[in-house]
Amino acid sequence: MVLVAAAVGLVVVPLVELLAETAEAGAALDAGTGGAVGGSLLVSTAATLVAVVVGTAGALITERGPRPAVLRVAFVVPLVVPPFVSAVAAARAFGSGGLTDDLVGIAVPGLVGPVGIVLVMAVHAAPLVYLLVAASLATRARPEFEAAGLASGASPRRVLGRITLPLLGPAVVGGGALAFAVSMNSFGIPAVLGIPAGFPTITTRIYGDLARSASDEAFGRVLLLSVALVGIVLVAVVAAERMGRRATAVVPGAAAREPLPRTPPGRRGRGFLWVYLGVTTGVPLLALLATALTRAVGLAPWPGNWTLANFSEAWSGPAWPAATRSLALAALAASVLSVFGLAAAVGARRSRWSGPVTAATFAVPGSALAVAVLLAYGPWLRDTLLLVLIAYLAKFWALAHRSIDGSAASLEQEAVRAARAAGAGRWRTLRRIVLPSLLPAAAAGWLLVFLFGIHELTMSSLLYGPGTETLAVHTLNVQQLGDVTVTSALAVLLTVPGLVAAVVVARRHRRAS
Amino acid sequence: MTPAVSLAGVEVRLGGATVLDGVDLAVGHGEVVCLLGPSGSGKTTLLSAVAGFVGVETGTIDVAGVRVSGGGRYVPPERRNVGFVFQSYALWPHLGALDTVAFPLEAAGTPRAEARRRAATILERLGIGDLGDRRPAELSGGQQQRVGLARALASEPDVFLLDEPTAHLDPAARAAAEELVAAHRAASGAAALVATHDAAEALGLADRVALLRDGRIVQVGSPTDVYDRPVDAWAAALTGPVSVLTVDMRDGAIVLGDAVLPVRGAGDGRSRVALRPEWAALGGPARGRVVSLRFRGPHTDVVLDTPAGRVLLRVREAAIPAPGDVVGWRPERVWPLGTAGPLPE
Amino acid sequence: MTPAVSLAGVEVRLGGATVLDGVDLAVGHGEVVCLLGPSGSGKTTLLSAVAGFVGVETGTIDVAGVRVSGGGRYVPPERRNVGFVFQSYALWPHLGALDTVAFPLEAAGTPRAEARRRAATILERLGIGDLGDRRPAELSGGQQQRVGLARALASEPDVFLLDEPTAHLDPAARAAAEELVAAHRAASGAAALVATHDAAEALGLADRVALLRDGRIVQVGSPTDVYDRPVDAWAAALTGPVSVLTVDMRDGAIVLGDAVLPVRGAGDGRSRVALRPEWAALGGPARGRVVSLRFRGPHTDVVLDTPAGRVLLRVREAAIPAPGDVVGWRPERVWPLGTAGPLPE
Amino acid sequence: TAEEDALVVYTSVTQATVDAVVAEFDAAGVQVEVFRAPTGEVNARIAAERREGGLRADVLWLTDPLSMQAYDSEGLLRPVEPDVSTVPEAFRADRFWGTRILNLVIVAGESAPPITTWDDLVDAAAAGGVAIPDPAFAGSAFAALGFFALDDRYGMEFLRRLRDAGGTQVGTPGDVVTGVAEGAYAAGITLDFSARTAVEKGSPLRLIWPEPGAIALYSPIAVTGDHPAAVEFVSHVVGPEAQAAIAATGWQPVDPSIPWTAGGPQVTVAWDRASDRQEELLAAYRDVFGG
Ligand SMILES: Nc1ncnc2c1ncn2[C@@H]1O[C@H](COP(=O)(O)OP(=O)(O)OP(=O)(O)O)[C@@H](O)[C@H]1O
Ligand SMILES: Nc1ncnc2c1ncn2[C@@H]1O[C@H](COP(=O)(O)OP(=O)(O)OP(=O)(O)O)[C@@H](O)[C@H]1O
Ligand SMILES: [Mg+2]
Ligand SMILES: [Mg+2]
Repeated sequence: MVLVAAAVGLVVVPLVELLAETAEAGAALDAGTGGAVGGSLLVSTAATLVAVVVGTAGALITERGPRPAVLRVAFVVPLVVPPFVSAVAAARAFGSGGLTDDLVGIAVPGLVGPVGIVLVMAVHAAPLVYLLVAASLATRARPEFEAAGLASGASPRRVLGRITLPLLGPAVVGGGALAFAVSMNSFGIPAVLGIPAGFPTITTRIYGDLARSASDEAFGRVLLLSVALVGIVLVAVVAAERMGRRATAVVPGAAAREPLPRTPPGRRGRGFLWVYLGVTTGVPLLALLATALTRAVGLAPWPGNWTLANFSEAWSGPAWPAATRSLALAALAASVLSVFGLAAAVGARRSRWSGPVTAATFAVPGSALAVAVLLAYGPWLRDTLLLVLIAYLAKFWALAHRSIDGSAASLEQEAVRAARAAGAGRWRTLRRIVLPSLLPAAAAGWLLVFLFGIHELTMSSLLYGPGTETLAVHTLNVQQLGDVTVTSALAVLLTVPGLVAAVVVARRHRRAS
Repeated sequence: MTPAVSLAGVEVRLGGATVLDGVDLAVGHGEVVCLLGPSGSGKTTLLSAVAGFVGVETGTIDVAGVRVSGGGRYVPPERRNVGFVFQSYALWPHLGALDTVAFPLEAAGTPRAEARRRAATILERLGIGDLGDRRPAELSGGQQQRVGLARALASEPDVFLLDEPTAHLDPAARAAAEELVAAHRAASGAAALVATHDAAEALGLADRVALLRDGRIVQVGSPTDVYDRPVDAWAAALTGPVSVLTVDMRDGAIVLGDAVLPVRGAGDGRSRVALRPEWAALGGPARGRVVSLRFRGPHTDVVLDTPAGRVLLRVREAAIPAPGDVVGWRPERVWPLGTAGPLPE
Repeated sequence: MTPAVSLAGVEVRLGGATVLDGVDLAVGHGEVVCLLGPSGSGKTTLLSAVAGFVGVETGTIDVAGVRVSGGGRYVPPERRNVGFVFQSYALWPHLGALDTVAFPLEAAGTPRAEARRRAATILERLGIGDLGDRRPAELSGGQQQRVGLARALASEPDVFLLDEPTAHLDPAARAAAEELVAAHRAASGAAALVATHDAAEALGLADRVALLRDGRIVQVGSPTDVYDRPVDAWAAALTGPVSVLTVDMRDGAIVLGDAVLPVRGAGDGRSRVALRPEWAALGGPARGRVVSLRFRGPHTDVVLDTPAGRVLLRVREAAIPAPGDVVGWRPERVWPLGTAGPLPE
Repeated sequence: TAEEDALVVYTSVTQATVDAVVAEFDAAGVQVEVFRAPTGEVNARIAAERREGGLRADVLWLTDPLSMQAYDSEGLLRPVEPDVSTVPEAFRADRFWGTRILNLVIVAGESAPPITTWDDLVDAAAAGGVAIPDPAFAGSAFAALGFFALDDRYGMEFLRRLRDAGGTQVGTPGDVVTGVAEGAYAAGITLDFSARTAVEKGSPLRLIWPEPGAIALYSPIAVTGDHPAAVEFVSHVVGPEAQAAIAATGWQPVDPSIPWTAGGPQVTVAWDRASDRQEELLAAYRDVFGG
């Protein structure tokens, strides 16, 4: 009931506003926008495929190995680095004239252009797949299923392909859907790596239309492109749902008590994983730190040129109250949405609509969604933090929903039945039985919403009012000055809450499993 | 007095198939009714319907005189006050044994400390008092089953719904479990509906036994009723070891080859009869060739090939023949099978 | 000839506790060895160690003469050629019964169509041929167990490791399953190690029975060995119904009150003896008061209170006394218990 | 309520500048409420509010004339008469007026060949690449396109030559500075403010004021609401105290009488023509640079 109300309030109302305005604006797609749609589709599809492979492999290697907590945090770190930073770092590290080009003469061909966009997007989307699959591994692919496969004489590879991966299907598909939506919505990466190559995407097109011109026609085009985005993502999500539904199978009865196989997990896999994480996360983070510590852009990052001035400049003015507000907002949104996700998981019937519904608003670009929310709730909530919170809830619902749904699909029906038969009502069952078993998944969902929340720029900078400035407002102020050293310092500071949250979640996860 | 549980015309469909089909059954207060049926006959489904885990298509279920399913009503499981033991235990992976057993008590409002104390007592009585901290993954199958049983006991239900509650228990643990359920029933007057495929268990435990076949109840009666007077060959085989012979009877005697043997229960004419192993003995005028022997501890099962069909006898250690021997035997009692239902495979 | 499986000094620790402690056991080719032990004694763990699911702390395990665990070696499960039936089935939730059973065949390189054909045959023989499309969630407990069994059969192993393979099967399904395993073993000479808590099953099925207690093997022997000559009271109770009496014996006779009864197996002096129910009968000079009765179908269990202790007798329907009656009885045979181990609770 | 009495200003001008200007105005006793965001967000908010029941801003203070031009043609700007006598003719229109001046200049790295004119960029491009801010991304960058495309001395042909020689488009003027400072490009077109900040912090860069002049554009201000203090606020922004404050925060004041170390001559863009032909110019530009 509450969920339905939430769905109406957070998704249906804004979407209806969006559609109504689009119809009114009556813009048409021209050749340029058509190219942008094609470009977005191309890179997002490719990035999703890469992210699904990397995220799934990463989850299998991490979770089945010793001491997974460290790798777990490392894998989530790309999410705490702003995408545009990764893009810039990738170009500087691996582009022509970049670090590896200078040192060993190797440059990734096409790094500036679609290839680079796909790679960096994939790095940013892989943690989504990873988190969902890792959570699902804990509940769905129980060790005894693999033991049974091995005892049947099947090689570990065959067991992986025929038993483990199919069981993880819903999580893989759900993660893929999220990865696709995130990629379609990504602006920072194509802005850095697409523009120099003249590669158009929907998001860069929307940004340009809004930033350069205030004409009704341009705004109509923004709305139309937003609707196109929603449409594309919805088609992808519905398709994913169908695949996932086919793959979903209830894990029957009998609590497992077959001991774990002692097969040592592939050491080579872990090696690869560390290299991957070093290249994709370590290098950008180091580059970011180096820039932030350097007195002026273009100077060599030697100790002689080091300074902390950039940090104090980045954190000047009303940064603290803004940061407090942002953290609180992100944490609140993450908590509310985790509860929504859990509630959907224990609902009497798991509904078909929840996946696409939540994905719909996730697909709307921040600027358009903020406009829609303002249209819908502005008259009552204008300039309040509540309005920003509504926008966050609408935008990030899919992250929490997906994370939990992937594991909930396998929640043992009997575990819930047993609680009900023991006299526990819905609420107690949720709190004592469902919540703990879904804790890894809920924690993953919470972390995702929180990370996206603190890095969200567009919506909160568009919806704030006097006294409700968030970190986004501050960040954009700093960015507009265009000094990359200060911007980097701020980005470094902004990774801190994300890292802390990731470490906390990884530890909880370990205790729960 | 209203029965503790009563089902009337209950039909349940799962995945498109009719799994229960017009089930009528009543369990009186304090009564133990065993559902005896082969694998797949619908025992679990019937218990699930009573607990409210599955809805009924048609028919009604009342618990303690209150309509809980059917006729447009549906009372959720937590308000039916039943204690369920799941065939597959359904333990919660994240909870230790003590917390698991304390759960229903806490749900009923017992303070945590008190709930855990009482849970500890129950675990103790089931012989797993020292495993209170263990999660299911750290328990053996039988230990898990006992935790499941303890949880049902802790909820102090009006009706126990026990789904093969002792399948993984050794005789000693089983005896302890049965005793505990009996004690609770004696104290509270709770009824019990027990699903099992083990005829010996059902006959020993039940006040009445209901035979379930493909979702229909084919016979309900006291243990001796269903054992001594099965409605057909299928029911006879389900309730215990039996031989089904086709014999000619004449004036209360059975004609076996040359011998005409007066036998309790015999009627007139050619008919199929049920012969329990203890209703016959080695030594006698009838002839048979020993086909197989199986040592069972207290007795040895001997199968004879006779003109009337295969005959199963139970022999004590003293005089066991060898396979291939031709031996004499005699029936002492038979039960004519009126309707000729098929034998279960 | 090397044994099919041999364990020497095997110790296994789980979660800090020693679960198997110095287990020595050999299973010959084509032999069936039953592991009989109460819940929690380590049966599942022993089978898991042989399959390679858990490692051994000390000791060695050889399968078909090849060192598979211990001494620095570890052969992964998929190369041990065992067929495992899991106590909790461990069926794959996403695969239908037919695909599940075809899986080991396909893993061994059988083409898909052929694998499914053979899988269908096995399911058919186990009585679930029409359920090939069903996933585990759509099967009853016993049906799931049969799918698990079929999967192990399909892998055509050298060694069957069966963990309570028939706990959820009715007698007919159980007979079919036992027959199928026997047929396969006859054809291929495969050995079988079967964990069970059911003494009757173990005695009927096994060539040899190993009694497991708290992770140690306390007795190994033929079914009649362990039944007739248990090493202690604990072993006696584990292998079947028994009464343990404390009696005075004199020259092969037992003194019971006024009566001095010559009894097989009796020795001299005061001693604890095991008395199986079929080793005594109602009617005789010894006196006892009927404490309880339990109908078991083929017989009724009667418990008598006697000066020597409680005595369990099995009585056929003809002459069943009522509780409270004082009746006569006589022992025909006893087994003196040399070492006085504790009785299992 | 007090809030309703406040003068609402929507702006995309940098925070420090807005703060300084508003601080001076607060002295006049009227509460000023500022919504500051990048141009895109300001435009989106305006679009939303117009659809939701009316723009709440009394004063609009934007970065470049392009968006203002659109709002003017849609009739959003009030025909008021503030005291704008200090604003030169080139930096004003009928219903909006310049407040500060942004100059597009050349920034060059240490390895760049000598550059004195815009035309020299072609040589620089050949020597090590030239970065051009994307005109689709910001009005300020669009000014460069507007100037070159509409000036007979250059035309689209100039941009084509630049590309052929090694010109590359990047995102914003800030990105241009970063790219040149790090040596990815020999030179680039950027805002004097960005270049000056970097040079002052010590980046290995030169700020070049090219011949015939830096391309100057102005941050326009206009009245969009009926708050009684709105006109007064506009007058204030172009008045001496605010202009001094603007200069103090690093931007060239529009009032030539305020002390400012000018870098050299300036050229201006024909904004009305550039605005009218916006889509056409961008399409032509995309033909050259893609996107
Ligand atoms: N992970 C674990 N940590 C600690 N103890 C464990 C763990 N797993 C099993 N045990 C203990 O090891 C003992 C042997 O377990 P095992 O499953 O082998 O027993 P079993 O003989 O198969 O019993 P059952 O008949 O109940 O299945 C049990 O007492 C069990 O509690
Ligand atoms: N979801 C389902 N879809 C279709 N058929 C089902 C489903 N669930 C159960 N069945 C079928 O319903 C029948 C009854 O199942 P149930 O579990 O009640 O049997 P049972 O008597 O408990 O058997 P067992 O002794 O093996 O546990 C079985 O034949 C089973 O295959
Ligand atoms: Mg069942
Ligand atoms: Mg076990």
